[in-house]
Amino acid sequence: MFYRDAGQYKSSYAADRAVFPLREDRIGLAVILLVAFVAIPLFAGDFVIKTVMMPFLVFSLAAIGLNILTGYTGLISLGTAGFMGVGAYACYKLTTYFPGVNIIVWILASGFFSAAVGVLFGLPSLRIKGFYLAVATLAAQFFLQWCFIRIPWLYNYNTSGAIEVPTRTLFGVPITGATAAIEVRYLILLSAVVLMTWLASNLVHGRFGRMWMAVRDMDIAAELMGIRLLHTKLLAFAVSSFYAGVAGALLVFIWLGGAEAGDVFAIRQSFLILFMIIIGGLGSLVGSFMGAAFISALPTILKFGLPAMGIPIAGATAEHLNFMVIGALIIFFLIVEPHGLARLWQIAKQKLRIWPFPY
Amino acid sequence: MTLKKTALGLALAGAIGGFAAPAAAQDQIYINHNSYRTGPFSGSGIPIGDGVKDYFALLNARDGGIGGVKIAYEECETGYDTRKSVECYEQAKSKGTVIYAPWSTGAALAAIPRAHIDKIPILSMAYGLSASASGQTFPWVFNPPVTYWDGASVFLRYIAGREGGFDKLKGKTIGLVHLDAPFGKEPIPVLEAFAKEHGFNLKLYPIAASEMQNQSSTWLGIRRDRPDWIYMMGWGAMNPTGIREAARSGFPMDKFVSVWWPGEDDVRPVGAQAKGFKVLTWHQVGQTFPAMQEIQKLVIDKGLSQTPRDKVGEHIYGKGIYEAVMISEAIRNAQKVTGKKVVNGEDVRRGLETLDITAERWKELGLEGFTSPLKLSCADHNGANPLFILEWDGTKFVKTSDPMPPVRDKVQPLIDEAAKSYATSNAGWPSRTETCDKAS
Amino acid sequence: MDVLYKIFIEPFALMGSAPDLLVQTVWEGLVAGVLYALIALGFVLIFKASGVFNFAQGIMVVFAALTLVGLHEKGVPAWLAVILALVVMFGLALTIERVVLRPLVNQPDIILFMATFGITYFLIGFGESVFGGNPKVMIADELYLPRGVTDVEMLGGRVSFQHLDVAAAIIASVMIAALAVFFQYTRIGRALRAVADSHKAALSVGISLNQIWVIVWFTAGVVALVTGIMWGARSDVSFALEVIALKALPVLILGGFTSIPGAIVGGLIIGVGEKIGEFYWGGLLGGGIETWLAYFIALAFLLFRPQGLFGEKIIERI
Amino acid sequence: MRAPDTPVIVKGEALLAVENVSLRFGGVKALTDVSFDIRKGEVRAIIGPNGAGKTSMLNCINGFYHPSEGRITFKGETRRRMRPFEAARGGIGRTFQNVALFKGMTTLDNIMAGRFLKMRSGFFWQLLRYGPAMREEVEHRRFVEDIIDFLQIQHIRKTPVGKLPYGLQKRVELGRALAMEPELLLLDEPMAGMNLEEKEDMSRFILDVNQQYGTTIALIEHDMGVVMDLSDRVVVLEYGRKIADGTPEEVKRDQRVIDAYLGVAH
Repeated sequence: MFYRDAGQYKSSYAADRAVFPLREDRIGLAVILLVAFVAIPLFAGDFVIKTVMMPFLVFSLAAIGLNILTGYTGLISLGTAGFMGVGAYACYKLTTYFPGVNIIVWILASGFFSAAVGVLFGLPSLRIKGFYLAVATLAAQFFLQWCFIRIPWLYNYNTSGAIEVPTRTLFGVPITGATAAIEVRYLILLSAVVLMTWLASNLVHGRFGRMWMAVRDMDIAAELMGIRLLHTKLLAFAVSSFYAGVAGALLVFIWLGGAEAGDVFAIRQSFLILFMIIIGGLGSLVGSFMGAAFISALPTILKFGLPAMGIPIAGATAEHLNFMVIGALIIFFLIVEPHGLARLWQIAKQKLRIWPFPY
Repeated sequence: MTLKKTALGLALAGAIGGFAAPAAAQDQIYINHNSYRTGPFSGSGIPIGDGVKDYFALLNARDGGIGGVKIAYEECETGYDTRKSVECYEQAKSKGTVIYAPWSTGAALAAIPRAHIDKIPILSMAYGLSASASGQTFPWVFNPPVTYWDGASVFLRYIAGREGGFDKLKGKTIGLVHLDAPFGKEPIPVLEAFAKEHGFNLKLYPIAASEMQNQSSTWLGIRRDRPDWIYMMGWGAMNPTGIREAARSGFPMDKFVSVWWPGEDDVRPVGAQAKGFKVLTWHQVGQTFPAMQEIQKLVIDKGLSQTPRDKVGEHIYGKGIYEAVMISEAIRNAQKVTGKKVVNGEDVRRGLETLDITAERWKELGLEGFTSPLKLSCADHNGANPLFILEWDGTKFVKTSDPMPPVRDKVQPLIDEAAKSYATSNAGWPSRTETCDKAS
Repeated sequence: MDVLYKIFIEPFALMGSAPDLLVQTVWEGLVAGVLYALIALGFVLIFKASGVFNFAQGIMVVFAALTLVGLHEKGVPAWLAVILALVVMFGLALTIERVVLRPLVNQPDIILFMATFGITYFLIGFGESVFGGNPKVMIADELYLPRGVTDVEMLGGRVSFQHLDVAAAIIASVMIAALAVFFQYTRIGRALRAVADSHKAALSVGISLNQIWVIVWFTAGVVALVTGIMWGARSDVSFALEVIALKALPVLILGGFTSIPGAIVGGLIIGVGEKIGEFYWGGLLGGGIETWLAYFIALAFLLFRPQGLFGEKIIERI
Repeated sequence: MRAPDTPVIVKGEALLAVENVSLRFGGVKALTDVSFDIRKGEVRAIIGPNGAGKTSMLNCINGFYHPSEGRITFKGETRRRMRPFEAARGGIGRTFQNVALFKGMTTLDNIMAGRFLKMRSGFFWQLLRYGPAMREEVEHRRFVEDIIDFLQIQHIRKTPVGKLPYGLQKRVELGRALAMEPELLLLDEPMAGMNLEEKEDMSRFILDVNQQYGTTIALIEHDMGVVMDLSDRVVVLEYGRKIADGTPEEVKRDQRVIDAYLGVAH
């Protein structure tokens, strides 16, 4: 009734190539952006912004990065957290060497460093495929993690051994450090994620996106199409690591505001991000968001939501239950729709489009 | 359509946000305490959590709380994960906790910059940022009764005593077996400074968190280098494995000293082979203290706690008790200083700064001889208490040395310098504006 | 020059001057390698028969050992606890086949991989809530695992062999041999091999795929239990062990995902390689390089033999 | 009757020359000393029984395999170890025996992917999807729509190709190869598994491509009727050796070819 493509004709190829060809989708997006940009900072409390929204956004960005590599190009990586760490440390070094330059510039620039590292560790991808490559990327993960602990230069020889986030401002308003208001940090993070999602969407809908998907679906045919495999794979590694790096810098500077890296950039995180994109939907940007919501926000909501709704389980028991519920939900969703939440969403939309008729 | 899901999550989250708001009623004092009864570090986390929880249960059961106000005590499970610790911090904050105990260095570091803004004092008992001993720079952070730097200096003082003086350390080799994380690397600057001054060699044996239970190559290296003494900075599963491997590789247990985190459970499996293993600590073990017996009687026997009866008074459990005593005494102090019954975070901060637990007070608390007196001040948030040696006699820990004070003239300058550099590297770090209360 | 000396001369000089240490290092490496190989073996069994990259193998090791120790803690005699633990592992295999594998049959590998992550999460929560999260001591004495050590004077020094390690090596070898016999000479074993070669072929000779999955997951569960007992006896039974299981991954890329001899030889190479590397060269980088060294060793092999140690050379076809 | 190894002399410039090519995998010889040429504008068929090395021959031509011996000259240029993407850049297009489409992508995207080499706009514009990137996208879309019209697959434009029936997949694959605007188009059994009607359609497309676009075509096909109708010249392989080369009529009469197809023991 409300969601129809009837009567919406495309008069040009440009309009047909648009990312959101349907008017309803565009309206929906606008509403969501409005809620995210206006309603949440106004009405959601610190707790929700800090523990639900911010991690959701950070991990969505990292998931988009990994999705470019795994979902679009078909290369499984288990080094995402390591690349995120590279971004965080690069940003820290840059902003301490050049405190005059705005921190936002450095957060975005830190992506280039992780991109370079990503390309380096992407080199074996030409010879190694599938799960073998996934395991090979673990080398990157463990090696980088070791570097973060073992090279004191990276954390400026702090006695705490961690990144200590200095206060930096934008137009006189503090945006990082302890004095930055949580709403301001949230808005910065949200803007960065929206901007980078838009860019990623452009990229995957254009010729590079086709190039990646071609390599993913049939690398031999792609090569016979004139696509150079190594270039394609390395570009995917670079772009993916760029996103991971920026996500890492945002994680430390905007969300956590200082952290011990051995912990937040650990192997477990790499796995979690991979699982976000699988459960969300490989090769789908929307799926990256859904997966991040599922894997990152759901545990928090379960942990704090259940007791709040009057189901009194405390401490360790809640944690155990939480683990079991999430495990069961993962299996449940995979059985219901192995192609991820994004596909589920698509099917729902399709149903809505032809409603009230069954098909 | 990208974020439609978010909108839904948002509605849910909004609901939670609503619930997470002040749960603290007017007639109680709310404490939200991090714990980790799950995950790879649960071996250390469980007894600590039990100790703290049982002590507050005792206060509520025996005295009806503190100064007539009930303590609402809640644990927040972190699994030793920074991400979850942040959630716990936000929850603790929104529910109006009067103190925050992070129980992980990462969580402490994430919370420290927020403390003065959220007006929640942070208590990291003998861990966390060593520099936070400086109350001038960190009015909201407390790390009593001793820092890792103090600990390392006491270790050196002890072995110097055994070897016959600091000058006898010349040419000796001292090994540091440490978790390869900021926590484990903490004592390195102190050990290095002493090594330079007294001419001993310092050998480092880092153990990555993922290799905690796979230490054989480290101990081979120790067999090769034959250090005269070993100091261990371990945590969680690293401790029992380290002690086992030491026994396996034939390292003389008598020369093996650990920082204060291993408990009986870590040593017991090695049994007699671990005889002579030493832990540097600041409090006694055992069930003979009246307070411990009261916990058994009034809390455990009444079914208010799941703690196994025989675990009461064990080493790490005792750490939980010690922390709970500090918190409750700080609350009591705060009530005295402010005249209020129900105190808030800001009051507890003042209570901590005027904390003065004398030997008599320890006796009143039913813990005579448990530990040395603790006195904090506005400038000193640590106390730098003396440490002594607990030695494993094959079945239990026995105190085998007198309390030894840290080498303050070496450690204090390091703390001051670290505090200063923290303030400069965190541009915009505020200078102290909090007024200082007279100790009562 | 100093660096070159430290890389190329000093370690070898040390090997020569203290051959007992070299022997000891190799021995420790072999023991660790056997245990890595056992974990890898669990992976290989499952991957061969069902094409599932079983992320849950690590947690199965912990879960199996935890069940054993937890039951014993609750007053069950050791021998009965072993049997009950085996029963639990069988139940687990049955449940996984019913609840996870059957509905997901014919899905892409990565989906099944993801499903095993769901299993991991579930087992962590389940295991901790039943038996508690605190580390437990393996009931080594009750299982008649030997304690003590034999010191052998040799090569101008002392090499010590822990009886436990010797036992671990023997038990692992016996188990691998038993598995080999099982695969080679039993009807079920032949069926398993048929499945590994081709699912269709297996179906055509009238073997139920579902039964085979149960058997394979159960076998992997048994391997996990043995691994858990061995490693638990060396350190403790705790959830930190799960991380150790990741060490099986470089073994897998080295040995190949489908090769049982590959898992064993790969395990030994990785075990010895990383101990030697850490012991003789680790100091150059400040130590603690074991975390990534294994992966680099495997990667180096892989660049020259992309098909793994025992894999066939792949000819790509279109 | 000509001896099999003597090249047929017909006028027209050679686009591709295969000289004494052998290919070995370990001990197995897939091709032995094969020589032939493909002239500009012709339809050249490669036939032979199963396992004769026909696909291996195509794989050598577009650089997927490297001949163990011999050389392949394309447009007068001999490359020792040509890589597949270099072949594509040189203007060799290809379809596959077992359809090798990009299964997760739509028909439109598959064919657009074929335009990859013709698209030039840089990374920056691609990021913004604006300016040159968008202009290029629309311009190539037009070209692709022409191919879609030509192959009559308008109705499946936005369907993921994995969901299409086999016959249509073959057609999409041809479209993708055409999008490359190749000078030489290698078709590996374009009509395998098709019914008569589909075969007729496909034959017409192939002839149209050859005539309208002037594309040179090398074709592997089992259906002798189709081969005889479509091709100008035929080369016959058996056990990796060339056994005949010539016009369809000549080849049809060749005793060795008849033996090979009837399965006479050697």
